[in-house]
Amino acid sequence: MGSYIPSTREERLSMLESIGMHSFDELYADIPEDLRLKDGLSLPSGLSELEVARKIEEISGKNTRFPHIFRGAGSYHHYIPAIVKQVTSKEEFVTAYTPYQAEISQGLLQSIFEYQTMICELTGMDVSNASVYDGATAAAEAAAMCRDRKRGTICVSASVDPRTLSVIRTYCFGSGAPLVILPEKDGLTDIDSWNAMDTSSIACLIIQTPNYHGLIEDGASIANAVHNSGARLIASCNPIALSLLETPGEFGADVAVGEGQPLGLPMGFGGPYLGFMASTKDMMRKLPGRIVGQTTDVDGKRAYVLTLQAREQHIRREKASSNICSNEALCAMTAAVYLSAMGSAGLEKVAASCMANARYLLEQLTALGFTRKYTGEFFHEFVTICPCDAAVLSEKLAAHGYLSGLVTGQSEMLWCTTEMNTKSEIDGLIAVIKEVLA
Amino acid sequence: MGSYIPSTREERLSMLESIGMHSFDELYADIPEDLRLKDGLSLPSGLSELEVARKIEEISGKNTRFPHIFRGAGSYHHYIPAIVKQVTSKEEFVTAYTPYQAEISQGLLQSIFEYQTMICELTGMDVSNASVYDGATAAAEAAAMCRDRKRGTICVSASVDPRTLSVIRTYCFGSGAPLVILPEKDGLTDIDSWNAMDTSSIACLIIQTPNYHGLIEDGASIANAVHNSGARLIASCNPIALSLLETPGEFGADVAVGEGQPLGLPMGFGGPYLGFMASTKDMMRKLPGRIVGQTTDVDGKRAYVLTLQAREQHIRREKASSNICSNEALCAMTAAVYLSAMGSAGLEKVAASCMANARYLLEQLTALGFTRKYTGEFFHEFVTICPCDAAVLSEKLAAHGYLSGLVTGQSEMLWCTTEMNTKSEIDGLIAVIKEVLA
Amino acid sequence: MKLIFEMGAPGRGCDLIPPCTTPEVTVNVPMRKKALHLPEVSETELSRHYTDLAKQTHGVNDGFYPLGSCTMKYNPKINDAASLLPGFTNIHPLQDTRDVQGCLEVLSSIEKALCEITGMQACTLQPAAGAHGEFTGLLLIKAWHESRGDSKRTKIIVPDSAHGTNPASAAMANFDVVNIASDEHGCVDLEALKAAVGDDTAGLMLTNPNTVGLFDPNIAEITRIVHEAGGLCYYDGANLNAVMGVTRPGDMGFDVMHLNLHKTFSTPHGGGGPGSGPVACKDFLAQFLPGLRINEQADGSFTEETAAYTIGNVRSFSSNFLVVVRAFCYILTLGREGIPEAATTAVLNANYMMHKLAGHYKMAYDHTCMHEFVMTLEQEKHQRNVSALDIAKELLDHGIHPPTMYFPLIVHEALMIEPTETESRETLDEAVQIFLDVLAESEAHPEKMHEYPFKTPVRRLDEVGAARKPVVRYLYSNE
Amino acid sequence: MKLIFEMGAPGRGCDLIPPCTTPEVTVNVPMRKKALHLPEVSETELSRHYTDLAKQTHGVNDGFYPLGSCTMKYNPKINDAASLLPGFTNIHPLQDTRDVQGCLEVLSSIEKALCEITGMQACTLQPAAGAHGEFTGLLLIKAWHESRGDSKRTKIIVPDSAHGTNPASAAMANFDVVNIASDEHGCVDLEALKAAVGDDTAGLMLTNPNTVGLFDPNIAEITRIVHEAGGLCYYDGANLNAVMGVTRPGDMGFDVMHLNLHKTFSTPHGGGGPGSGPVACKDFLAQFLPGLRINEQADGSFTEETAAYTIGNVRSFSSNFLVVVRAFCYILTLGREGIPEAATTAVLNANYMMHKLAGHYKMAYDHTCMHEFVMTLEQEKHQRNVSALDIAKELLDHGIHPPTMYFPLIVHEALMIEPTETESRETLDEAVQIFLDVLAESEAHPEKMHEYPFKTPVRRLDEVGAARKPVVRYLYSNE
Repeated sequence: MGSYIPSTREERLSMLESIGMHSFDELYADIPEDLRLKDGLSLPSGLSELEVARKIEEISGKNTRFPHIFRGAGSYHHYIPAIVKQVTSKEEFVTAYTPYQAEISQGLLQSIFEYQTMICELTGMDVSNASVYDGATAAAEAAAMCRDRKRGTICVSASVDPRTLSVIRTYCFGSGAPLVILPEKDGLTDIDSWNAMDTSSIACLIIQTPNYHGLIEDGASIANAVHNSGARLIASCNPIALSLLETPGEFGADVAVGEGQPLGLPMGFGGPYLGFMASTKDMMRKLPGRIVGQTTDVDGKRAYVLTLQAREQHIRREKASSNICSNEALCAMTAAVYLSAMGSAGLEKVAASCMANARYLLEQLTALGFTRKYTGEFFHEFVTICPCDAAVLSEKLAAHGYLSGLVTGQSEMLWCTTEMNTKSEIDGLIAVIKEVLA
Repeated sequence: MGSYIPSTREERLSMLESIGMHSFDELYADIPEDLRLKDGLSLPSGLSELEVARKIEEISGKNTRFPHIFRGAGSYHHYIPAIVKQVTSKEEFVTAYTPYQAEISQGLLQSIFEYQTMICELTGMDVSNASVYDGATAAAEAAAMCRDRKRGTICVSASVDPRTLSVIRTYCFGSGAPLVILPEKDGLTDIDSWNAMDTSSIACLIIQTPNYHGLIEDGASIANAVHNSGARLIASCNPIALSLLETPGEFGADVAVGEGQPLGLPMGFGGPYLGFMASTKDMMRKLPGRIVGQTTDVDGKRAYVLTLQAREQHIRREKASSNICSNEALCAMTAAVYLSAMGSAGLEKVAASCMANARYLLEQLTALGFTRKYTGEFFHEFVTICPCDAAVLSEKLAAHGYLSGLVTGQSEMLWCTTEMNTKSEIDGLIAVIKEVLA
Repeated sequence: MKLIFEMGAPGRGCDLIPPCTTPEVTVNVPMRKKALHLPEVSETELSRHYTDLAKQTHGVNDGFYPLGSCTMKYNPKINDAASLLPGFTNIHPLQDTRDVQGCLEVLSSIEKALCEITGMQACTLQPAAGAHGEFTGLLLIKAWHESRGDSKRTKIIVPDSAHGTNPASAAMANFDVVNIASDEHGCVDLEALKAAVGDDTAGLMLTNPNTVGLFDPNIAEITRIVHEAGGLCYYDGANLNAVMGVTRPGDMGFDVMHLNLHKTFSTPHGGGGPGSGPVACKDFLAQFLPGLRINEQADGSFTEETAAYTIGNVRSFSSNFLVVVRAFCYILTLGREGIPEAATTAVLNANYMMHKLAGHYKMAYDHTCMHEFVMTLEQEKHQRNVSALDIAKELLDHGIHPPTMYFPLIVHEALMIEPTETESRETLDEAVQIFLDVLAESEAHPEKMHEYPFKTPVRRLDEVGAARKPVVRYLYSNE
Repeated sequence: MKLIFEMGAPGRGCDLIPPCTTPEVTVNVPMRKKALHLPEVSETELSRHYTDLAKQTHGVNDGFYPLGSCTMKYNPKINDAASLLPGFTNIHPLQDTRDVQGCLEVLSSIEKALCEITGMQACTLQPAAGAHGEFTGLLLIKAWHESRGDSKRTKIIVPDSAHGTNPASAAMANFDVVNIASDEHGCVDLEALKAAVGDDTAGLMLTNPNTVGLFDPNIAEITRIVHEAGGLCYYDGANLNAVMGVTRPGDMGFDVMHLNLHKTFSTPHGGGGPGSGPVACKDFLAQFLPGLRINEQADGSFTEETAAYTIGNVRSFSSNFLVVVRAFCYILTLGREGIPEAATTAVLNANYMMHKLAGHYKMAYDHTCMHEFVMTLEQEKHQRNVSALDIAKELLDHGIHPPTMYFPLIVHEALMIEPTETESRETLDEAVQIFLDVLAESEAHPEKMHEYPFKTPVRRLDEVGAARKPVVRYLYSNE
């Protein structure tokens, strides 16, 4: 049996005695007899570390690790620099709690302040919080920020990631907010539909760019239309793409959110990830979650502290802007280390490689008879109509070590490339597809 | 091209200017023109981190990682607790230099002081140094400690690991010390031969226990004979076995040495390992390498410092006890963390498992027609005469994922088990051997 | 200490990514106009910067961390190692079920273990944190009432001693919050509860042991009252560490609950997250669970399906998976005997400390506590103007992370101490001595108490100024 | 701070190993009589103990580390990651050649790269450290003379500025050491050298750039003189970082040398090791190399063989392999352009610092330096009784690791500064300011200088007492 209790049974008995008790049961005198677990837990006995290590390694071995990955759709395979892993495994960062005691938490607080700054730089927004759970919950929380008594309906573009939509829908089920879907046209948000709608009760429109199909939305026109209706625009963005594309701040979004996983976090079967959230200055006090602010100590020294806590649940309880307490602080730090290691030039290089590889892949697929489903400009993902059954193709590619694009229909596949893919790898993929099609 | 230079070329040019130079070449004005490398190095251009990571992972993939290991012969497959890896990867420990500045190196110094104490406990000796390169060099250095003008010959038992012997031989080639081999009898040091020899010029006898064949030597009788001749006894020991077996201190060795790799260091294709060295008090000042001692600071606070440096090369130069400068400090710390994590009870459990598994394996092999080459008591290694060609058997086992015992002759194999082997794993091995023999 | 933006120089950086191997492209869409301004630092600078930040961060290994309600136990290193296995980290969340059998085994195994520990019948690992779990659990309650066409149940009862997340979660789920006062023992006032329940009661949210560290002896009666009124009972698992393996929320009558894996199951908190807040529930609520339900087949393989009346998803993918892996290893390690042993020791340690401090510090409730206890500095505040905050800040100078301050709200000048089971007797004894020394100091030099801490990297901060004129990002000087 | 032996309690420990699955056995040999007394600590205690020790250890990331002759450059993290790959760590050194092709590729590749960098033709990675390499190189020289039947060559010439390892290694190889004085520039006195060589000269050991940081302009003449006398030339590679990719020891006329991978090629030093001290040599010495020679076959596979007249082995297995992996990654990263760029920048940084300090501190040699330079505090010692040690100890309070003190021996009150190429200009500027402030302090308050440091975990130590009454292990109180 494993245990992390320092004291031996003898020591514990002596401690028990010192407080005037004679059995461990006495500690639990308040628990009614009939509520006590009589026969103990029906679980296996504990294991030594070696056994645990063996078992977990064996279990992890039951997963298929693909050497070649062409799938994205919300989780992206990017290079994680060694320094990122090393820094974020530092014991102090890993084991600390939320920095309530600022005097002994300056390292954490400063790292989040730096993270907030980088998110503002990336998104072009004024204010960032210290993270929420993932990109989808960030979108749902952003929607809640925009609601007021007059405008309570949430509108989501049909081109948003269906998982994000699902989360927004669940949050709306909670809050009772009506939810409407804005249709798409050729894979892009159909802003004409918006203009044709009665938008008087709509609090916000949520778009994603590049959207679920990989297409880059016309942020400026959408923002214009949304603002003309008196609603707010929430833009969910890919943080890598933000190094090159027009920022939500520039095209006029009120809240920018997104999935921070591409910024140095492993795919990890879906988590922990990182929801980033940034807004214009005037919405700052509606942001959910932690925000770190700069201040000074009694000696006038620059310092950092959790601030604007009057928004938060532990102060405002049922009137808080959100119930969030634990966020994804270490993931936020990971993103900050990643962005610092990459620098602007590095991040732009990653983004440019993502785009170039996607176009090369598209070109090669096209030569094999694949066609694009949509025509718009895209970042690093695109949907093809395959000249074969997509699921069958995916399975055959898997057998060759290729994680194909995501099957999104009978003959549809959503492909993704990143800087991790190389020309020769793509050529390899194409060769296998050729074989499969033959 | 990768680089770890912070300053940009522009910054460097400006620094150059500030010292009154106009080209980087000027820095090298002292190097005669004809000695300058004209066309640069004939090496590939540098790589980005991602490329290096890929390349090194690919290369490491060319090795065969055996899931089942039954080989020892100087490198042992033991469990390395997670805490050991975590502690010894701490940046401060990894990146520091030798603790010359004691005031900012107390952590390192104390860790070595603790290591020395544990080695003394393990070996039963009075004094330990702070490590040498590996077990073999430790034996060679120990031999040098024992020589004087009257007694210059080194005697090594034939049952010592041939690699250790080879290193001693090389060191003897250096020092000019005559080397004689003491024969073995049924795999054990033949002390009768010693008694029959002219030992007047022999400085020391080096034995290993458990020896290369896995057999446990009769340390006390050997020590008695050696001391009766006026020579010294050097015993090379397995540190795991020392938790159970009579210690060199108890059987009367003058210097105890050994390979510290089993104490938390990976097999790592042979290094870095750890040579431990401990001696009686009267030989302390002959010990090579670093020794950490306890002292106090000016405020009377307990503290640690490199001590007895008058033995060392940087003070005594050609009169030093050895030329050693860099040792294996981080490996020594690894051993200390390992021993602390295991504790006496844990280490004894490891040793007992090693022994029990070996006997079970021997029993199973015996049932298949294998016979023991030697009859003596053994620890966790033993030599069998195989009922087949040993090399062929080894190759066939490799194809099934088993790293067999080491082939030591046409039909001879030196097997090893540790706590990592289980009954079911041994049964699996036996099943494959059965198949091979059939 | 410099910000990373104040370090480095234009053109500096790390060489991480090779040149692209496919032809360069341009896209015909609006590009960003304002140049992206990220740090330009070499790896030396970057690495040293975070080394400096780490030195100014207090983690569990830096000293005793009795932060009440947060269960800051030691974080075993084997769990971290397991979460770094490439067979977990390199798995795309949208791989075929066939290709993620290992991940599903982890999820399925821990779901079963959590059900056993909580006395529940179903579990989802999707929620990313405790508050996220609360919200999820409340949605299950909401969905259940709705499924029965019972639309009048709009109220959630929350004791005034509750964690702030409870009412906030209820509000997010669009429930009205009914606060009920605690009785003089800090427990639920049965009469107040009876008065509060009715046919508009959707449910009750309760922590037990409660936030003053006491196990509510009337717990069965409490859940009965709520059930009889037609409401459901939600258990806030924040304090589960006190009773795991000893008693089970399911057996107490709770219908749904969350667990904090980063508290009870030793996964590290990462300076504020990632956590993991699984929700466990009784069978009748399983049909509403979010995410994908995992089923073990007869052949030992795992399949996934959506619950019949699922509330949908509360985040994109399965879970904070790599956090879950850590907790899974922890449960494997402790097992059936280790889990109650951990709980009992946590309770013992708390009572041991309470016993040694009582008589010096005033306990808010003079009763055997569970895994934590609350002291009140009300008298010191009143007599000498020394507050709980002052005491906490002096503790900083002694290398101890202060207890939770000013919580629960029902205790004035509260300091809530939770030692956890992973602290040795020596650590507890040393901490007790420090607490006593600090109290003595506050008696001898009450005026000096407002000055502490002196030895920390920075001293007391201007929090008011920070909130009044928020500076929440660095601005480059040339902007 | 407690020793680990002073922590814990009987019966405490970690649960690491499962019960044995095969039948218990006993052996009929003498067992240990004195019970083994190792620490009995829980993982919490163990982990916190080493966290405390780490805080009292100054590494490269804790600040500027200009320890002359030690080349304390930044240690890239990717190299550490590479050395942890299970495809390297889990390989038994006695696996069949067929099963270790990856390891052999690493060794073969880095051997070739090191040959190219040094201008040599063959290389062994077996030596575990620089001094080990020196010993190995001298054995090659010895073996060569012996192979020619030239048994009278018993002397190794070593300049008085040499590292202590040089004469010590020569002594270990049973050579007589002939020390020759340096000239007024700190370089080899050609006349002294000519007088020293003869038919008893086995060889010369030389560092170039030498230990005062100067490149000996007569280097070709020096090696010629030795060769003409029938001796061989050994190059101590400790200072290779100054000239790699710029000039090559092989081209200067050296026959054999070692490299310090933990200096020049950025592998971390581990608080004193493990290092790695490969030996490279000219073709005619290759036949004597220790260990196994690796040959690349036409099909890209690798084979191993013993050199024809090998001196044997200088350690058990191939190399400090996991250290070598780090250096291999470093060479892959820098490549043909990066290697000389690193050297040039190291030299630039040294000259930049020297330039800024000159006029305040007295330089031992007023000349463009290579990667390091030596200052002498002789005047301060003489005038104000402030020693190099005093200056060094005050630097500790400023977070700087002091320069190497009192080396080389030919400079009185020496401080040897080696900034390395991985430090930014800002770090150099800050360090210069600190050096100047310290000097100013030594002028203003010379008497106070003997008191420093004040801010370190411990202050100046009683080293004499430590050596006089050595306490080199902890003794349990009950023993």
